[in-house]
Amino acid sequence: MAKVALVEAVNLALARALADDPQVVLLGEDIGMNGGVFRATVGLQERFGPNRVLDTPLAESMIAGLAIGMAAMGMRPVAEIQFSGFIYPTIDQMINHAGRLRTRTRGRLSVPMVLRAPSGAGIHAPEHHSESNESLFAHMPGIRVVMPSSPTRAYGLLLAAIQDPDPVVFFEPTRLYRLNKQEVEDNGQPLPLDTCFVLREGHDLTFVSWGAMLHETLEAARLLAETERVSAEVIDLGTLSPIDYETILESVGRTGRLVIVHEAPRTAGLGAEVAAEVAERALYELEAPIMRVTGYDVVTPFFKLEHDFMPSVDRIRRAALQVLEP
Amino acid sequence: MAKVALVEAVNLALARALADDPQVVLLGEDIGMNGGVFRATVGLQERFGPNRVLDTPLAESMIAGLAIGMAAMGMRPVAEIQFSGFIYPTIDQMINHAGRLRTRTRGRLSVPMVLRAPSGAGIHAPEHHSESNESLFAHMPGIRVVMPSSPTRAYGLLLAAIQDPDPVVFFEPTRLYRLNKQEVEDNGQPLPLDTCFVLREGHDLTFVSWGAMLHETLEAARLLAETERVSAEVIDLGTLSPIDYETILESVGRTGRLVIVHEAPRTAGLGAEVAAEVAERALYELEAPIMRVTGYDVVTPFFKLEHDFMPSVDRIRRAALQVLEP
Amino acid sequence: MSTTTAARFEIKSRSYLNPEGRLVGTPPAIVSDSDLLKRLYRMMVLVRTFDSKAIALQRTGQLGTYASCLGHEATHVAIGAAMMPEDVFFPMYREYGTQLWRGVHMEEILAFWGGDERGTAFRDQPLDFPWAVPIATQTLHAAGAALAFKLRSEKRVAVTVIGDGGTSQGDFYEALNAAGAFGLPVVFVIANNQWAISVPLKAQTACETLAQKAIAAGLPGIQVDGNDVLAVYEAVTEAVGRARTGGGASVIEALTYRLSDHTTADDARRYRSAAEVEDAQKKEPIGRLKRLLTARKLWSDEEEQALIQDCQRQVDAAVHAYQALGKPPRSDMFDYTFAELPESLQQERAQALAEEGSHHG
Amino acid sequence: MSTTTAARFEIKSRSYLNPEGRLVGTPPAIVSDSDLLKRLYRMMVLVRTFDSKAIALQRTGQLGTYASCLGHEATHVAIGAAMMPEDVFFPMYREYGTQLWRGVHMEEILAFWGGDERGTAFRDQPLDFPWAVPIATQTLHAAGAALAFKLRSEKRVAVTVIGDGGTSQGDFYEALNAAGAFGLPVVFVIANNQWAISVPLKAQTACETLAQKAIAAGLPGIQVDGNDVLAVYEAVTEAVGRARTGGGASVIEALTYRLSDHTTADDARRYRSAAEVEDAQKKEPIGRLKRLLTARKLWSDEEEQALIQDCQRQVDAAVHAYQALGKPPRSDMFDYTFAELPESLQQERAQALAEEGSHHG
Ligand SMILES: Cc1ncc(C[n+]2csc(CCOP(=O)(O)OP(=O)(O)O)c2C)c(N)n1
Ligand SMILES: Cc1ncc(C[n+]2csc(CCOP(=O)(O)OP(=O)(O)O)c2C)c(N)n1
Ligand SMILES: [Mg+2]
Ligand SMILES: [Mg+2]
Repeated sequence: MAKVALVEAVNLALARALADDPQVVLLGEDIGMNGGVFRATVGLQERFGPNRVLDTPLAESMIAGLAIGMAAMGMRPVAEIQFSGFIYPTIDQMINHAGRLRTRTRGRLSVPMVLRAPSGAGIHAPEHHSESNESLFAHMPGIRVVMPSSPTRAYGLLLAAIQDPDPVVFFEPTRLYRLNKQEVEDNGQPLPLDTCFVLREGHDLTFVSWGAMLHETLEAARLLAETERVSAEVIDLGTLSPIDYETILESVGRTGRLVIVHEAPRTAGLGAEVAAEVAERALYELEAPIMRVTGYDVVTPFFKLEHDFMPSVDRIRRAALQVLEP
Repeated sequence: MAKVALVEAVNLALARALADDPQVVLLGEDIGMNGGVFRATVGLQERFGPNRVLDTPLAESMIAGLAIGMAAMGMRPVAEIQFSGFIYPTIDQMINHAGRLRTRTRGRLSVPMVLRAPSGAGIHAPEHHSESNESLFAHMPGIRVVMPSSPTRAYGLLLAAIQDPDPVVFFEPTRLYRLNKQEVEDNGQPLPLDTCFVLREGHDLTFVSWGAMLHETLEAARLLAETERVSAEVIDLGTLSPIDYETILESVGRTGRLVIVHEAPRTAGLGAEVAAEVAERALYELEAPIMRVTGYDVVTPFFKLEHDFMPSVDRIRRAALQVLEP
Repeated sequence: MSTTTAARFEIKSRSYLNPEGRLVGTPPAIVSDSDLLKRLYRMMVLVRTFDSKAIALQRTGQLGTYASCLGHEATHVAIGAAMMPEDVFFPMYREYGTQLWRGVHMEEILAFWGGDERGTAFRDQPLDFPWAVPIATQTLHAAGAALAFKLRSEKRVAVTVIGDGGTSQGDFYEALNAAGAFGLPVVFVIANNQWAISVPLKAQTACETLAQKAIAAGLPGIQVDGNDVLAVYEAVTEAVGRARTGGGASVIEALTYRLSDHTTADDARRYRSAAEVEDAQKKEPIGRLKRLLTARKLWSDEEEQALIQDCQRQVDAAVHAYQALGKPPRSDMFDYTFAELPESLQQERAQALAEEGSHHG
Repeated sequence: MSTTTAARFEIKSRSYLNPEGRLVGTPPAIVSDSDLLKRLYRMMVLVRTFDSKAIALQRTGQLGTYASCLGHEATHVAIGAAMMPEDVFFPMYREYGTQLWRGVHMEEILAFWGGDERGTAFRDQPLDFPWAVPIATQTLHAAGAALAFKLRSEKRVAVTVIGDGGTSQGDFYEALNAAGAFGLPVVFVIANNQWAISVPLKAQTACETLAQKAIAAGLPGIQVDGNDVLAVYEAVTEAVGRARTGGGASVIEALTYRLSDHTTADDARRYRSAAEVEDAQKKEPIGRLKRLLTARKLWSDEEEQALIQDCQRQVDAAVHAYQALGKPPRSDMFDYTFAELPESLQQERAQALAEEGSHHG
């Protein structure tokens, strides 16, 4: 079992899906001979041929629209959006069609597609390459939104997304693409899309986060344990919509404290959703305000300031200490 | 002073802006000789000429993109999107450009445009004509989002939006277009974009809502007073982003109870934002869980079921009673 | 040489059956297929009967907003006739002629405009897409389906219709370009009815023809008289045939006219002259086909009477079926959102049903 | 008649200065403007000097990802020269030649690619748009600006550049169509460098030329040798002049070649052959202009030496200015979001600054 980085785990899952199901087809810009600008599809066109791994013309609405048509005809298209800031032209097709073809044909047609897209800042990328926009998609009925935070979860969740009978938007945190390696068994096993992942158990407070921010969140939890003797539970949302609230509520029920961490701007970010639901369903269990540690409500800055924008370990730690104040 | 409906108040404000500022130009589909499919621009092309009120080709990304170019050159374009479900192709231009031209030119260029769009269900309209998508825009930095709930506020807030030096997305609740008339003084006075409106004072609980749902919310508040002797405060958000939290926090500080009502689907709807912020900043003042009464997380159904989708007076009333339970 | 010619293009225009119902030039083979001509005629009359009934239903509060197809019958019906059953149709919102030909039921169309999703179930037409209200989005689905056919080596064709207004949308152009780049079996029919609600063609684009949009994607484009069922049938048959045999995509501009208001929510008198409509009325498609049939002794007054009665009967039956539909169960709103209802939606569903049970909705 | 011709189109292609630096055919007037020719040459050399320095900075970790303009110099510089100061330029991301001509500073370009918004302030060029990374979006801004000029009766022109890949985007087509429909003073230059990252032109579209995209909008389209500064200058001058005098929009396809990797983050050897690049190298634009100048005795070795030194000096100065920039204040992130900072952002700003003050960021 080889140690692989997240981007390699994505590649493994794609290869596995291509091998297992002839209806799986990858499409996107520069994913073929070039292997994708992040190298997520490297070697796949060579191995599976140009009829399974397609370079498309440069048009994102087209990529989404083609995938919808293909999926409705029984294929399992896995479309790649090249950088996070270029996913917006797909929104019309995703919300007006992908998420509703099943309901607007009474189940006659469906859209088992996956839209893969990079997400987040922190890699010194040019303008528009560092956005976090998961909350826009989480608001769309009929669409699942998934974001892995480790190679293992990238592998299992991507396989699950491809096998899922409904559209899935699959965000890949670019900052994690090569950050850490993990042993990933290429066994074709999907991970469930209806559950959060508890990455660290604890009893003093609950962190909920997703994607790359789990890196800082886990580090903050480690520091809190080490220097403050605080035992923090860390939950990886994994599937961002629909959300598995059972796990979160169970945890907050035990800890009484909740800090949500995400990179996207604060206002109407997905952290609000988690906070709101907990404030409705577990208010009496809360021993402190629910805090959100998030990107600011500003345009993701060019990279000289990107680390000033993203929540730091220290901001997370301090929020935790704040909710722990007696 | 004539009594006018909301759609007529929009028309008055547009006429006033056209008359007062030669840089104001309206553009959109069918807004000229036809006067707009909802009649919001009726008579304006006749009065101000085809160089001030422009019928465009049928393309929404184009409408937003043209408006951005015009605004950057010093005009004040007011663009109309014809129905709520067709605003999605503007998102790329709005988030990637309108909301950030100021920051990505260090203030050298700016985008004083308004994107007007209908919002919401309840008028027996065809598919895709009944969506509520304000939360997507509220998540965009650099953009103001406004939704009036009465003719007076439509008039004053639209004038403010047009005068604002930054982009404003202005949602008009179609269900209110002709529902009630109000005396509106055509005095050219804008209303502030940085404050909520308290539509009814109360001390037992706080309702926060916006747009057409205020109709049901006010009715619920009336019923609660009448039949349950409950005194409910009703706050109209008015400007949905950035939100004026002072008014809300002050109210919740007094009432200790908050019910948020909106028509859009629940998950990642803007109600989550309001709930989250209150759960962070006023948790200790809360005497009951924060409740959200919202549309369900489903595709807005065709009109036979639209009233099953939208929060009813009864659902709102019952939520209020629930948070009032001892 | 300093200036050379890099490329040359020509857009041809075809018409065989003139407004008077007389044949001009060398008509296509279909003209001798009397059976097909009569089937086309019958369907055109049926769809027009249906159309006026639907408008009447709307006017009397029994239907929501409805988009009439008055004047488009030849274009729509010919498309249906030129397609094979295994092909897939991607409509905009007024191609009832195509849909009826392909097995969609009139009561399904009524249900759609009556605010009832059950109209999209197409019980006898499992393949075709439902109506696409967001203009031009369907053209990409057609290209995507065609891509699936091509990748799976299926000899099937995707056919889509778009309006003159729709050709201004980026999605339309992206679909054309994809169809060209991938060599896809897809046919784009532009139903150019001269108006996009209140916007006349000349305000929509500076193009002389809409067929020339094809040139921007390297596709063949042709213009036909969209009120001439022979010309439309021939052009679509050719294009579908070419697509099926690996010849790639094409664009057909069918010149027609929207004789009705845009929808029942529209009042076209606000923006166009009665004279223009009257003029267009003279070129409408059904009369001219009837004149041809009559002149060729293929059609009698008795047949006409019988047909009218038959159409009326079919339409009445559809209206009854539609009216008997009632309201769908509230649970329907949830049950088609995902293949399997996620936990959070199960809770919302249970709550919604419980509330329905309690005395107010 | 059953078949007629509805429309005919022709795409012309122009080239005057061949790769050997010899004039072919009847060259345009600019050929006798020695001063201008020399200015164009100087700028082309400056931009190439800048370009190779920028790549070196990136390779040594002193700059972020950078998009080289190697090979595009004639197209970019000629556009700048053909525009008037009051016109407005809407670039994509590699048109440094145009930008330098119009007063953007090299250190501003470096700041942009160095992750610093201050590079977009264009202290001596208040009108032009900043780089547009989301492909094709800028073409709509250009059309919008042109609409503003037209409505205000200003004799100004918007000029925008897009790549071959960019022509597949719906926004591009919507911009063209709007420009046609409104008769706008805008010029669309397609810098066809044959590649969109790894996607070759033939996979991008089935079109023989990209100039023919104009036909879909009813606009004139022309192809020019984009490595021939005379041809580009003539075509853009004509188009800008026509636009300025009410003649509407046009499309110019400039045929060139991306001699570099797509950006410094790319490795073009993965997807294209060395032979192809070598071949293209022979047609690059600077050598051929130098050969013309030399043959016409307008240019000497001494001038060349002086120019190279001068360019080096200017570039070095720019690099120093860039390196001296440092990090912008954290508050900058907030201060340009709105004209006036709303209450909620004031709070976030205060918090962010307070946290910066405390020992960890
Ligand atoms: C994306 C989008 N924008 C706007 C509308 C509203 N709308 C419905 S039909 C129509 C005009 C369509 O004209 P055309 O394409 O010519 O088709 P026709 O109705 O004439 O058949 C408009 C603007 C829509 N349905 N979708
Ligand atoms: C909307 C969008 N999609 C994808 C990208 C990523 N991307 C950057 S440049 C590029 C290729 C552009 O090719 P072309 O238009 O030919 O311009 P060139 O770089 O060759 O000058 C791509 C796909 C982007 N910047 N914007
Ligand atoms: Mg039309
Ligand atoms: Mg290119």
